[in-house]
Amino acid sequence: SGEATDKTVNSAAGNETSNESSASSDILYIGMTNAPASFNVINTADIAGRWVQRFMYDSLLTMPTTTTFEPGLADSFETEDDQNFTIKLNEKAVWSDGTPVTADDVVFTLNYIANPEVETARGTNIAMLEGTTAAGKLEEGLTEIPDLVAVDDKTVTLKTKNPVDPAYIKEFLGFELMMLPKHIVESIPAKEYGNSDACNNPTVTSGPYTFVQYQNGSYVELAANPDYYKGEPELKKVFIKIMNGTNLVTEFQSGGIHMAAGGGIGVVPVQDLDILRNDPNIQVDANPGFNSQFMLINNTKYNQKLRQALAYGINRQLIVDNLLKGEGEVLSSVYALASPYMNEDLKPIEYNPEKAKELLAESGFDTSQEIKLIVPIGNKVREQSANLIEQDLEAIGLKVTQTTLDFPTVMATVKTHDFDMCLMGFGYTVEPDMSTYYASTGSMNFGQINDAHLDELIEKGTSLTSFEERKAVYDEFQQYMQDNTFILGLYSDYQIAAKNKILNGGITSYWSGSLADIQNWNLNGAQ
Amino acid sequence: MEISSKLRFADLANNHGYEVIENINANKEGSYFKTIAGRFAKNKVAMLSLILFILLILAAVLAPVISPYPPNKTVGNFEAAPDREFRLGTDEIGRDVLSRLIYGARVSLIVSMGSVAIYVVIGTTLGLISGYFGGITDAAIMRITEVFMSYPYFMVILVLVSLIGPSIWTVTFVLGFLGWPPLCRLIRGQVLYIKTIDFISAAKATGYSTSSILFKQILPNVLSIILVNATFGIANAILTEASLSFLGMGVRPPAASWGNMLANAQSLTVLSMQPWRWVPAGIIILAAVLVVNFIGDGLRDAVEGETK
Amino acid sequence: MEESKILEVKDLAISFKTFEGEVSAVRGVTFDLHKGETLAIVGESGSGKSVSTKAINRILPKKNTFIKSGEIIFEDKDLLKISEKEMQGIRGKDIAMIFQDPMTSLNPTMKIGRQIAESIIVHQHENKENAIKRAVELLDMVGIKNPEKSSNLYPHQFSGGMRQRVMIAMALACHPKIIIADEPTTALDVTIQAQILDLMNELKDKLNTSILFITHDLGVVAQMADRVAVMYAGKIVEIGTVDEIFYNPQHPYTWGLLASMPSADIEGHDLYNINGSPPNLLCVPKGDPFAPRNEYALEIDFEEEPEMFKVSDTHYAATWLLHPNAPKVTPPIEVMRRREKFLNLKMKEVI
Amino acid sequence: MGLVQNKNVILSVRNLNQYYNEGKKNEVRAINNISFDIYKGETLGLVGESGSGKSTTGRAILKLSDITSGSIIFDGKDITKIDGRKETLKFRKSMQMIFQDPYASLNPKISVMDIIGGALDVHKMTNSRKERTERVYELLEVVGLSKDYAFRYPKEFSGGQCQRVGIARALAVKPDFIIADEAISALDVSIQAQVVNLLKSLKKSRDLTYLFIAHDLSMVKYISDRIAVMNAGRILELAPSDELYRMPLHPYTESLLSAMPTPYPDDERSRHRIYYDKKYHTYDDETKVKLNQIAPGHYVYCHEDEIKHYVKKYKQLNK
Amino acid sequence: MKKYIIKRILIFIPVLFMISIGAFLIVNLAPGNPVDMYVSPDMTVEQIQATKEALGLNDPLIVQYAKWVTNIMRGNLGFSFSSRIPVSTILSQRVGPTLLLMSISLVVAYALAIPLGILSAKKQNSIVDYVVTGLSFTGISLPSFFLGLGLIYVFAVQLKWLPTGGTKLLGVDGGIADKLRHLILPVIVLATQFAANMIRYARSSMIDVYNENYMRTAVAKGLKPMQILKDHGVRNALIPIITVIGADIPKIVGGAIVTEQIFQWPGIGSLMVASINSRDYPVLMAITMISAVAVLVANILVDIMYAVVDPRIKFS
Ligand SMILES: Nc1ncnc2c1ncn2[C@@H]1O[C@H](COP(=O)(O)OP(=O)(O)OP(=O)(O)O)[C@@H](O)[C@H]1O
Ligand SMILES: Nc1ncnc2c1ncn2[C@@H]1O[C@H](COP(=O)(O)OP(=O)(O)OP(=O)(O)O)[C@@H](O)[C@H]1O
Ligand SMILES: [Mg+2]
Ligand SMILES: [Mg+2]
Ligand code: NI
Repeated sequence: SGEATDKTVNSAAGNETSNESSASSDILYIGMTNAPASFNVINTADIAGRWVQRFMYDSLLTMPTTTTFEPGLADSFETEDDQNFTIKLNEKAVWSDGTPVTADDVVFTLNYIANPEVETARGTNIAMLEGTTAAGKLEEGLTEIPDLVAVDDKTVTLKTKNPVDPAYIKEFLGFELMMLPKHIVESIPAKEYGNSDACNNPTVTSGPYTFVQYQNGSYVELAANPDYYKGEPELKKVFIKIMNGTNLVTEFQSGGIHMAAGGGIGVVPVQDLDILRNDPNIQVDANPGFNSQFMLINNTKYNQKLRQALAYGINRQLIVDNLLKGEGEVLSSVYALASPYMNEDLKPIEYNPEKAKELLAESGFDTSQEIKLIVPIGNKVREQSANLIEQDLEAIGLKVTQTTLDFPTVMATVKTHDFDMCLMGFGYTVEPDMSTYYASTGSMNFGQINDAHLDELIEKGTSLTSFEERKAVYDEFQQYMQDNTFILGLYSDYQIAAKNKILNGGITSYWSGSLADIQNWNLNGAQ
Repeated sequence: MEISSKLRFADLANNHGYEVIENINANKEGSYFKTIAGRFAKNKVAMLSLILFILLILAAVLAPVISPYPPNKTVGNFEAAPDREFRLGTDEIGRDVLSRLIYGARVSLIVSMGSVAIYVVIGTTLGLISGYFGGITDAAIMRITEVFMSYPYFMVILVLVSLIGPSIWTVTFVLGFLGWPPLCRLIRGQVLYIKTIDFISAAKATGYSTSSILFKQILPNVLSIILVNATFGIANAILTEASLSFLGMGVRPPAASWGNMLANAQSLTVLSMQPWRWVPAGIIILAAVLVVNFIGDGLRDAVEGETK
Repeated sequence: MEESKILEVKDLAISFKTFEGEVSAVRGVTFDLHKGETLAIVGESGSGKSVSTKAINRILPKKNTFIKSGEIIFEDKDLLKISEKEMQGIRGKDIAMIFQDPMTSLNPTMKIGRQIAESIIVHQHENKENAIKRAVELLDMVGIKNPEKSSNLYPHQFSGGMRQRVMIAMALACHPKIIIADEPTTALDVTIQAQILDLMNELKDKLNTSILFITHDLGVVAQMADRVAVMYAGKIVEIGTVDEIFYNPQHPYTWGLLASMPSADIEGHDLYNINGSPPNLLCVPKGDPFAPRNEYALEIDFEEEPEMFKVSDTHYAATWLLHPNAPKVTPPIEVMRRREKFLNLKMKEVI
Repeated sequence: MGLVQNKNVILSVRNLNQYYNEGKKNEVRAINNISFDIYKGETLGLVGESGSGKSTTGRAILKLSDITSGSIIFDGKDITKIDGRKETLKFRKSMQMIFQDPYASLNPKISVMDIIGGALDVHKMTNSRKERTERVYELLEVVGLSKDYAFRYPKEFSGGQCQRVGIARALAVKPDFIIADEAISALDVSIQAQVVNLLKSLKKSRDLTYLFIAHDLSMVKYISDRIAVMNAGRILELAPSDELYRMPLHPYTESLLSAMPTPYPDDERSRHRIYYDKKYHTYDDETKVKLNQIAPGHYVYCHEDEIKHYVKKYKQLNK
Repeated sequence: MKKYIIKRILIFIPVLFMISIGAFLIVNLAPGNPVDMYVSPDMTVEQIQATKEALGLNDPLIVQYAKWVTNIMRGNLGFSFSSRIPVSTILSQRVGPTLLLMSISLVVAYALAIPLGILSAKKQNSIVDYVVTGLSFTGISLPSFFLGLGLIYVFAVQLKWLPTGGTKLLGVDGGIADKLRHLILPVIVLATQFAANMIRYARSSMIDVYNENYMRTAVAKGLKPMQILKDHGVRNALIPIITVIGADIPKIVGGAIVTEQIFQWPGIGSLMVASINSRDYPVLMAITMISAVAVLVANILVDIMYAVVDPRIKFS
């Protein structure tokens, strides 16, 4: 369209590959493969939704890398005893309606989450605070969280049940929770917040961008917040377009998007990655990430020897080399590559079918039994890997049949433990505690792992507060996990960050924290 | 030529002229089916199609004998272009495309032919009944088609499969039992006016039972519509099977079908740079559908005595 | 007489391809039609009457029809050679046709009035309104009651006879030079039939229209025709003026036809009929196809088809019986009776 | 001649009405309160204006349409009460129709072999495929068609050939009663003669009964024992056939007969016709108008007051 | 006729009711639980229970259905499980694009297919016929994901003539021309599918009509081939064509799933897939009901069209 190209004339992006969409140099177009389910900051489980929320809502802290915290709404987040924390809020921080962000807002948000009436998915983020249950709800008889105090307009103090690793509370409470505007939310009945306009079409937010509109399933439109306390963002508008993986490639090539959302919600299909790599305008980075693929094993059916046999018997390197095109690594144990707690000394079990056969024989497993391998649909590489895994297992003498199922069905199946083996991907956090997945009581312990020593290690890991002490415990934990192969880590794919080179900014190595400096992003990058 | 000498009265009892005719009859005394087969054989396109179709079925049946490699095993490099060893190249995990194509015929042919056969039977029967009887019967059947046409297809399939369990027969039956409403309505539409033509009255007067009127008198007149619907149904079923397999019903993954071979190749890179991964499957589907279409046409022409 | 010829069919031969083989439906038909004359074609059913007349208008199914030979000269043009476009201008305007099967020959989804009006619009360049008005007049002319209302009905609401009249109205619409009427009155009762025949005669007298009239009703032939052609097995076996055919028939098949009709004194007895079945045109036997059914067949009939023998300037018949050396035969009584009448007629003329 | 000795009524129609589009603006009273009987073994000719309801009458008798009112008793049974496959089959076997339109009444997608063979199958009249084929050939020959045509389709036939297939189909099941709706009008005279002879001989040998609908009055006269004349949904006159020709009473009948063409060109040139004036059957008070007997077996549709007039006319003609 | 339509519309209600019961069962019988889709791994069992409670999933099915029906009667379609946005809001954003895309595709498809089918019938067994036949079979054998991807690759990526997807330019106002440019490729893909189907029906139906005697009558009248086709042929061939159209219209709801996804078209189809994947019952129910209404309306229209087109068919 003529009109659009006129606007291109002055723009730095005026090269022939960028067509109409990159017309204006202050509009950022992002491609995302998952549609955001909702903008409810206290009750969203989906990553896409939470990622979009970050544009609009601020958390107390930002987290540019896995180990560093920087000020967000909070200028500081201090403790002396690992139990009592003092949070000082930014003086300039205001809500987009002009009201200052105050200590009351913070206290309100935390209490709101703890309120039994309020439906939330974020209970766990405050469950370390005194006066809350394991689910993060107020203990019986309480009406608000004790020791959570707004000392003055811009200072909050709070206290945890036990001493905690500061990094843990900073990540969970400081970084993962986004703050709600009290003056807006308090007037809405607690049960109806999720359905309210204030939640779904948020107008009062504190982040770098304000919400303009969400066209369901199509795009989210955001506008720069001129009053942002870190300074008005350079990119005046952001459009987050929803598309499928293949379209990320075509949109990159046609100039329709500047970056892919990355992180599991905007990933360029690995088989098409070369197309982008060969495109001079596009920059593709691959970083270790937190998303990993596993094979769940039903521990009640398969003993340690057999599980180990699986580890030896599956040629995981082949999967990484061919299906992932080398864009990932074989997992040594359960921690993802990007985790600071990763046990660097632990090497993955090498592919060794002979060893596998030996172990299999030792395990006493009746190989005439049919093993049902459940494969959730939706991840092409994983589906293909299942075919290789099946061949490998048959090569060592097992009988495998695959069943592909859609995700809800897979969930229903693994929850009832009605499976033998199942491929599944997990996206971990920096915090190394994995009790939900592997503790015998964990809600996501689909493989029915029940090992006293493991429980003990998990327990120990959470009770410590310094990184070094914890790392030692978790190193052992990883070793133990590998030795027993309660679950078989297959591979961890690299986080692919793809962007047009004109974009200064974009996804960084720690994906969740990528938006920390979004106000400084611009489209004046090199061509 | 001596005309005059033959200007004598002939002996009519000795009918010279009829000998030749008797000869023609001798050829035709054969059964009705022979007649039709004979006519069909005269249609070159149809015959060629029939031969191809038989070859296709033979290939499916003899897959273990004729396919160069096991279909589900990694036997070569990943995504390798066709060469002497792998005539049609290999797929994303190094399986031989040709062998998969041959084995895929089994699934695709069973599913497509099976499901189309089922829904043609249901759709035709209900369509005939609906159009012919009219009134309440018609209304009731039409409402049922509406109900069937309203549900989200995949949802229904999901439920059915969770109830029956996945297998290629399930796909066949599910596609068969869900696919009939459009055909039913098409046939009903035709029957609505065919039944006003006098030959239906004539059939009634002859004493044909209602079912014979439906299946012996009206059916031949809606055959062309059924054929169109069925040939397209076959293409559809082959492709739908692929998406169903993705949902976990139908063929279990390593097994090949033409549809899932195509669906697996669904990527920009494959489309633009690895034609061997989708062109053969695409062509064989097209060929199968065309072949079925020409056989159908030929058969109809033979039954209806149409000459080309 | 030559110059008044409007249509000349020469040696027309047509076959159809079927699965059984080639059906030779018309095997060399030659006749001409003069301006203002009515030529009736009678003959065995299946003898190719409809096919040869359809050929004139070129409306045989393209798919399996082969015109093997022949010329159809209309106004100095060979209709078999001119372009389809030129033919369109002739159909309906110069040569109109009334089809044998009125039930299926009308478009079931178009109102009667419009179907008649259509050709008026095309050939006479009338506007729609006037054309419909004309159509209503025509309906009235062919004796349809309530023509105004009827023109708004659809064919299925009409009885067989009414549809036939619609077909007739349609053919008359553009005052064609030739009307080919293929059994136009078979579905009509005699009063309406008489009315229609009068109408056609009127038109013929007024506009000098020529009519090619196919019928099985010899009464109608007697009433309408100037000349008569008798067809058998794809050929014309006898042709002559109406009096010549009715009172001095020469071909044994014509004899059979005339004798087959119920007459006053026949009551209680079987009707005379020609034995045997008509020949199969799939494989026309050697010789005269009528021979096997012909009581008067000569030996040569089984070997050679007879040529057309001239009886008078206007009368020809294809039978070996007319060969000067052929034995003399006595036709059926009914024919003898007719011959007597013929002699009387001639006498009258002479006197 | 003409009167039937055996006076067994096989079909009795009483006060039959058949309306199309009943109650709507475009209501057509195709049959308007007609009554008549047909005796076993006789031929009743039905002539009349086209569109007068002849075919409709035939269809009603054959139970092809749901009649509006009235009763039709065939062989002692009310046909509307016929129910069940067995009874229906019996009824169908005993009554057949030859349809007026040879093309429309043949299924275009079925070969002649199966059109006729189908009828045989329905009534299980043959035991083997071979016998069936033989029988079809036989029937084709009976109606004057070459058996080589057996595998052809209706569109490959001329009108008359189609009509003959229709006749063969009706004859195939050996019915007792045949409704022949313009059965022979599409045939050439020699085949007409053949078919008529056949119908007649069947009538004699198998005691067949016919309702013979036709326009060709000479043929109707030849074949019928009695003739009914219809006009506008009513029977105007019903009489033994030679009587009707000799002594037509109703003016419509007179006009019909006067329009009957003869195969004598010279006569035709000098014929004069009687025109029928419609006012004869437009009566103000319909209740007093009905089919009245004027002489034994001779009925005329008229007003009570007109009876005298007709009786007088009858006597005059009967000299 | 009016009476007939009213009658049909009255039958609507019980039928919709039936459909809704069936749909409710199907939706609820599908394996998998919506709550699983809306919880994050770190939620505890109690939290999950609370979510379940909040969604009303703990009630017996009958109660859930009754609630749903009463809400529907009040015109309340409920809230989406996953986004908690009113279903009506979601639908209002999704129905428009779908209707636009589908209606244009159908019109384009029919505008091409019906003439082509008729042409193919007219020239039966000629080269033209074989080409058209071949095209239509290719159209049906070519899955839309391939066609779509191929078109994007050629026209958007290589030639850069057309946008890769979406309904319009974001951030700049491109006007109607821009919207049309965005429609071209998805319309081609969808129209191909519909047209491929229609061509065959139009052809077969037209062939039947060409064999009818009244077509011969029309020729004998001296009408031009076009006129014969238009006034005599097409109308009589319409019955199957109308039926096919009637069967196509309901596909507005679920017929464009793949196309919508390939072209980032925010329509009902992709919403349905997303809702199935997240077992979003209220949205699924709403979509089913929309699809049911589409089916019912299409069928009424078809039946009325039958009677309009063919006077022999009566309303009953
Ligand atoms: N489409 C066709 N295919 C094959 N044979 C045909 C076709 N049309 C006509 N015939 C054959 O051609 C011959 C002549 O048919 P035509 O219709 O001219 O007869 P006709 O003289 O008009 O007879 P009728 O008086 O019964 O109408 C018949 O034997 C018929 O079977
Ligand atoms: N389906 C119908 N709908 C409306 N009117 C009809 C219908 N069928 C027949 N009619 C009308 O009923 C009347 C009687 O028709 P019928 O066919 O019985 O006449 P017919 O006496 O057999 O005439 P013909 O000698 O011309 O065949 C006619 O006026 C006709 O228009
Ligand atoms: Mg004819
Ligand atoms: Mg009639
Ligand atoms: Ni996943």
